Amino acid sequence: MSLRTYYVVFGALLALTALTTAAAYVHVGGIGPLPADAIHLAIALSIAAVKATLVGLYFMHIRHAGGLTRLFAIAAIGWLVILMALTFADIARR
Amino acid sequence: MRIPNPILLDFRLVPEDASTIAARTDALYAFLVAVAVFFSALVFILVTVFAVKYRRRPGVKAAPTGHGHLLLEVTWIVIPFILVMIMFVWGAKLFIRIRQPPPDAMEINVVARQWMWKLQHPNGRREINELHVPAGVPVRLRMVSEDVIHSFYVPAFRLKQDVLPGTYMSLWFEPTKPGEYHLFCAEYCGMEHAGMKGRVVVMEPEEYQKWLTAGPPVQSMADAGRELFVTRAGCQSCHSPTSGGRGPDLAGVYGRRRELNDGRSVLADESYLRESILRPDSHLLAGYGDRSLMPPYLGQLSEDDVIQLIAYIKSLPRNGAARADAASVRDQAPPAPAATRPAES
Amino acid sequence: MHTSSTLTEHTADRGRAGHVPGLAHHFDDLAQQRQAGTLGMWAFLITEVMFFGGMFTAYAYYRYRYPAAFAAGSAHLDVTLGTINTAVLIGSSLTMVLAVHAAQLGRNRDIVRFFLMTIGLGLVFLVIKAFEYGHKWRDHLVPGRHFRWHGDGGGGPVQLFYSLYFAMTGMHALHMVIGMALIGVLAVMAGRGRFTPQNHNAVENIGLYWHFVDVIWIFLFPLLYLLGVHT
Amino acid sequence: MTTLPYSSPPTELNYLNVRYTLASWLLSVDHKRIAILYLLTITFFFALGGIFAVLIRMDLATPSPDLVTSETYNKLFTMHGVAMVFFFLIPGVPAVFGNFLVPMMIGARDLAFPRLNLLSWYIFATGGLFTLTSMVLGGVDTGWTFYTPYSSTYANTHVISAALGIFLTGFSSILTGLNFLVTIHTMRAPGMTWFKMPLFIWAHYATSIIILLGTPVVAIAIVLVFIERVFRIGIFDPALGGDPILFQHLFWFYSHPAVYIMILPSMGIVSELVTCFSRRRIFGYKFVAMSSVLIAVIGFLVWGHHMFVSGQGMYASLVFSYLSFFVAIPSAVKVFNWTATLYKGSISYHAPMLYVFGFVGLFTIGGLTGLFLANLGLDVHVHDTYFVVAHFHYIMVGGVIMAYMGGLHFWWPKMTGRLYSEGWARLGALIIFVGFNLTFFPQFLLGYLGMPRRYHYYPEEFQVLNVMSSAGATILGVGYLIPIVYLVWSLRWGPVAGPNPWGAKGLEWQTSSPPPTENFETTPVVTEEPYAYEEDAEVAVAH
Ligand code: HEA
Ligand code: HEA
Ligand code: HEC
Ligand code: CUA
Ligand SMILES: [Cu+2]
Repeated sequence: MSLRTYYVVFGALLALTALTTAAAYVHVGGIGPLPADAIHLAIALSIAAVKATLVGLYFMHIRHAGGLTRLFAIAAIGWLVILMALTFADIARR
Repeated sequence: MRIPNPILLDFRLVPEDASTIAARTDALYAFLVAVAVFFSALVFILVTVFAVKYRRRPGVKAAPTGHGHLLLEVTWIVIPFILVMIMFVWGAKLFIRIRQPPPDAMEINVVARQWMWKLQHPNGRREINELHVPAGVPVRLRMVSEDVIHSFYVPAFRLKQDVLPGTYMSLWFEPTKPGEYHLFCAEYCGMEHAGMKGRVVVMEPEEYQKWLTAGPPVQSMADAGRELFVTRAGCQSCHSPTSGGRGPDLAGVYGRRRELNDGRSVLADESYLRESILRPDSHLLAGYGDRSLMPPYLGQLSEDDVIQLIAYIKSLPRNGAARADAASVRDQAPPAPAATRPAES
Repeated sequence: MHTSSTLTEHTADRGRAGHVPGLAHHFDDLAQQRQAGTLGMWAFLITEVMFFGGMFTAYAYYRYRYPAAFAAGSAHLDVTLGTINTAVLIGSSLTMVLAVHAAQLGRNRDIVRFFLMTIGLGLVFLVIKAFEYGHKWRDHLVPGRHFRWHGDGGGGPVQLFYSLYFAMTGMHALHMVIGMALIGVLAVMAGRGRFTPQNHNAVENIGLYWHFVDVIWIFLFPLLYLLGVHT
Repeated sequence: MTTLPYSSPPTELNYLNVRYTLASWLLSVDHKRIAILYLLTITFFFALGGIFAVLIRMDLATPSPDLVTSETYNKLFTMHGVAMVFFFLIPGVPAVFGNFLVPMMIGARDLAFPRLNLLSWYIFATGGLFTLTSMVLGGVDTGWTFYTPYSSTYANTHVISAALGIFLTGFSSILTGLNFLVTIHTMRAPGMTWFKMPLFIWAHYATSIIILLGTPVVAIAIVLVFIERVFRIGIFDPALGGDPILFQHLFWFYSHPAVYIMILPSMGIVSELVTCFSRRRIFGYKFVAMSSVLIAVIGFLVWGHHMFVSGQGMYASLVFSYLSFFVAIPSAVKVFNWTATLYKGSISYHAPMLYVFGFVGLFTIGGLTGLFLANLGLDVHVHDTYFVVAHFHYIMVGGVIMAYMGGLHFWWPKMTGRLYSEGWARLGALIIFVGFNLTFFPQFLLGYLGMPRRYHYYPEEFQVLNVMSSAGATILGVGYLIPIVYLVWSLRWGPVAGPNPWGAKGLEWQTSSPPPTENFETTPVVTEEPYAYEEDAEVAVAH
């Protein structure tokens, strides 16, 4: 991967950091049944996910890695989802 | 209870059956035993027969396996699958029944601690490691622990429920047969876990009534709660029509949906009341600002106290108007809370 | 939790291998050895995801249950320092990826340079973190007997927030310290000219590790710091 | 059975006789030597756990608390569970047979990361020492499940060092799993495609997945308990609004899949043995292989079945129960395929095969009673009673240890170069089988009658069954001593085994016994499917 890509990704990451901090200060109202908190959380997590994806794809070279590496990365996320989803199946509906 | 008797004639395979659930559990058990025996026997017999019939003999070669047999594979996937689905549905139905107390159940409070059970009947009568209940009447236990996790277990009822610190757990049953049954603590809770046992005494309803009122007169739970409310705990100073509406009127709160200031709405059940008393900030009522005026009572009140306060709050008439003193001052409530409590009606 | 073995496995076995320098005896060729190394590192990162995942689950649960307390607790964190630290860590990821790039070209001098920059930025991060911890201690926000809370949300659940804050950032910091130590070791090896375009697995693996630590922070930052600012 | 006279030790250089110094063992990166290190360590913990078990059973022979105090009793079952689960059964098959055989079966010279492998043994030993320390200092009494708030706040025994020990073995287990995963992916011999791999390898592959994805979660759960206890920082503390059930979720997220860490490798053993001793290709290879992977995956979705009465929500309990039943299907597939493999085979009754018979029968009973527990309505009654104790001993002792013993006998000639005494071995297997059933079958009845587990003393009506169980345990204990004696004996006086005493087909049998350090003189090339027994003209077996 070229050096330029690295610098571009770096810039994007910094910009996103600024964006996420700024977004936290913006006052949003609730949308429908969603309270403002949830909206902030959704924004913050989406930005974080984009950042993590950038780091993964370009800095960790998943973009150019084999299928197995991708499978591993997906498995990690998938199992985290299992852990959280089934735990919440309990606590959200006690 | 049976006299312990090591003679095989007395050998029982299931415990006594003394609740409306027990026979259902036993029926399910019988079904599962049948499935288990069938499959174990199948596997045992096949293995034995093959092992004998196809034992190694000089000059006799094994027949080739070939490449499997799809139909067989499907068969032994599908048949167990059907069976387990039956098991699931049956078990789930029973479980849902176990988890849904009839609305008219009589309530008894259970406080567990290392290593004893403290029980209290609505009329205030207390007992330790013994529970007297009438036959034929549904009973709901409201249980909480003062320390670690315990578990309330009555084999003759086929019922058990863990008792946690910090939250109310409930368990209901309807005893069917007068008698004495084991009460065990089934969750390991420290040194004398094995000693944390007692008896459940199921009595004919009339006898139970007699038993209830026997002994020294006691204050009912709600009365004890009122006393606490007014005097020692000092709730009255805010939660009373005369306190200028510093705190909400508690009459009829139980069983209603409450609007919280973070936008959620929750059902005011016993756990909610408990949290509201011990940790008012954990669900703040809408319209009362960002911080509760109410002091947290965590550490000030014992689990017993809280249970009595709740009994009192629950005893307040649901309709505020029914309480003469409350009704007269109802509109004096501060406008802010009233305006932001749309769910109350 | 980490060992240098993962990283130096192949390289350290040199000498025993027949003709190919840097090839361990039990591998057929460098490609196989490299594939194994990369795969091993990714497998290890999976375990790391699950390790932090347990804490993220606890966080999600308690936040769901005590939103007000979590917002109140979070409001006492320093967003400015948090943002600066995020930038610092992203910067260290950049220098790390440049080190890996240098390794791919076999430029050992550059590897050393970028490694030192990475360690430097890591240190900056930790120093800032230490200041933040110090403030928390001063403000009685370190959970335990010392803890005092006079704000909103209720003392208990706010303490839960801080318990998780310290557990998560502490575990993250520990990972950084270990990472920096390993980078130090590899920097020495690079200083001796050990890496070639064919054989620089260890550098790539430490890179993966470091980026992973960065990714964890990318999630920690909004979840811990930004949750309280808009309330 | 022919008994050869004392024969001189093999003269070629092998992994055992290359060097004799202690350092050459303790610093060895040879997977075979590390396997032996593990074998010795876990045997020690098995004996330790067994001694605790014997004490438990002695105490329970009478209803009254007579042999030991309640506090000691609680420590006994805790340390029994901890030693057996974390220091014997979880490392058990993978760290001994997996370490020894995974590289050989796929035709590799070693595991991918030999030093990491040695490190994992050191971490394991260190973890063991921590746990032993806590035992020597006075023991732990939390139960092997470490439920909070008892473990974090109320217990005043040595929880901290025990927890640290378990954390460390978890880490060691992760390194082992990682090593297997990478090795299986990258180091298979030419021609060994995925579906030409022995089922033992599939089993270890699936096990590695579980180890990697599950262990870190219990590690963090333990770390959190640890800091809660040491620094009084509450994370599960109900006084602060924390939830003890969260700990249970994190614990069982690992510890349920962990039961498959124990059973899958031993299922792998059974697949190897059942084919060899019935001289037949495995029936339904792909189904058996895939069922391992399926068990590993579905195994992660069912942990809440340990929490039906814990206060877990009803909705979640329904989901967990439903999913639990799905695990039964791939297990059923395995059992039926093994049975079908016997059909029209040429079956011999060597000791390893006797253990296989034991495994299949006892695992079936253990597994089927697992369905009783997965059943919501019924579990309310039998949860935390001896029914559960019987269930898991049927699987772990009747299943896993049977397969472990089978594997030990099967690969003993490969590992040591010597044959054990077949007659004694059959006798031992028989005694173990009888003793086992006598010990644990009565516990099913006890459980349904309502006897809670972890009880130091109990109402008198439970005595008859308890006495039976204690009597059985004595027989079982003797049964385990017999193999120790004749196996050790065989090391010196056993006949020389030769490379392939069983006429078995795996790659591990194509090299000398004991194998040379590099396993194979030349990298083998695989052309056949595994278990190609049917091509053999005539069977030639040593005994
Ligand atoms: C190696 C260990 C091991 C294994 C493999 C299993 C396998 C299974 N276990 Fe077990 N279990 C434990 C070890 C194990 N368990 C331990 C240690 C505990 C107690 C922990 C503690 O609290 O201390 C426990 C507790 C436990 C509980 C909690 C009980 C309670 O505390 O209330 C439950 C509940 O669902 C359960 C279920 C199952 C099921 C459904 C399987 C299934 O995987 C079984 C599948 C197998 C079969 C079904 C048999 C083969 C099938 C056939 C022959 C075909 C016929 C099949 C059908 C009709 C379907 N187990
Ligand atoms: C791998 C797992 C494993 C194994 C193999 C065993 C083996 C045995 N277990 Fe264990 N058991 C557990 C895992 C295991 N157990 C777990 C997880 C618990 C739950 C703990 C808890 O509640 O927290 C438990 C609990 C448990 C209980 C319940 C205690 C209670 O709830 O109060 C009982 C009671 O009978 C019991 C009995 C036995 C017996 C008789 C054996 C026998 O099979 C043991 C036979 C072995 C021997 C008798 C040793 C043989 C001798 C040697 C090897 C030689 C030694 C000598 C030298 C050379 C020095 N076990
Ligand atoms: C200093 C004043 C004060 C005292 C003393 C006080 N409360 Fe409160 N209480 C409040 C206020 C204000 C609220 C509403 C804000 C909130 O939800 O915390 C409240 C709310 C409640 C609620 C939730 C009611 C609802 O409508 O959902 C309950 C239940 C309650 N209090 C019970 C008690 C009990 C029992 C005591 C005594 C042990 C007590 N309070 C003492 C001020 C007080
Ligand atoms: Cu209380 Cu066990
Ligand atoms: Cu389980």
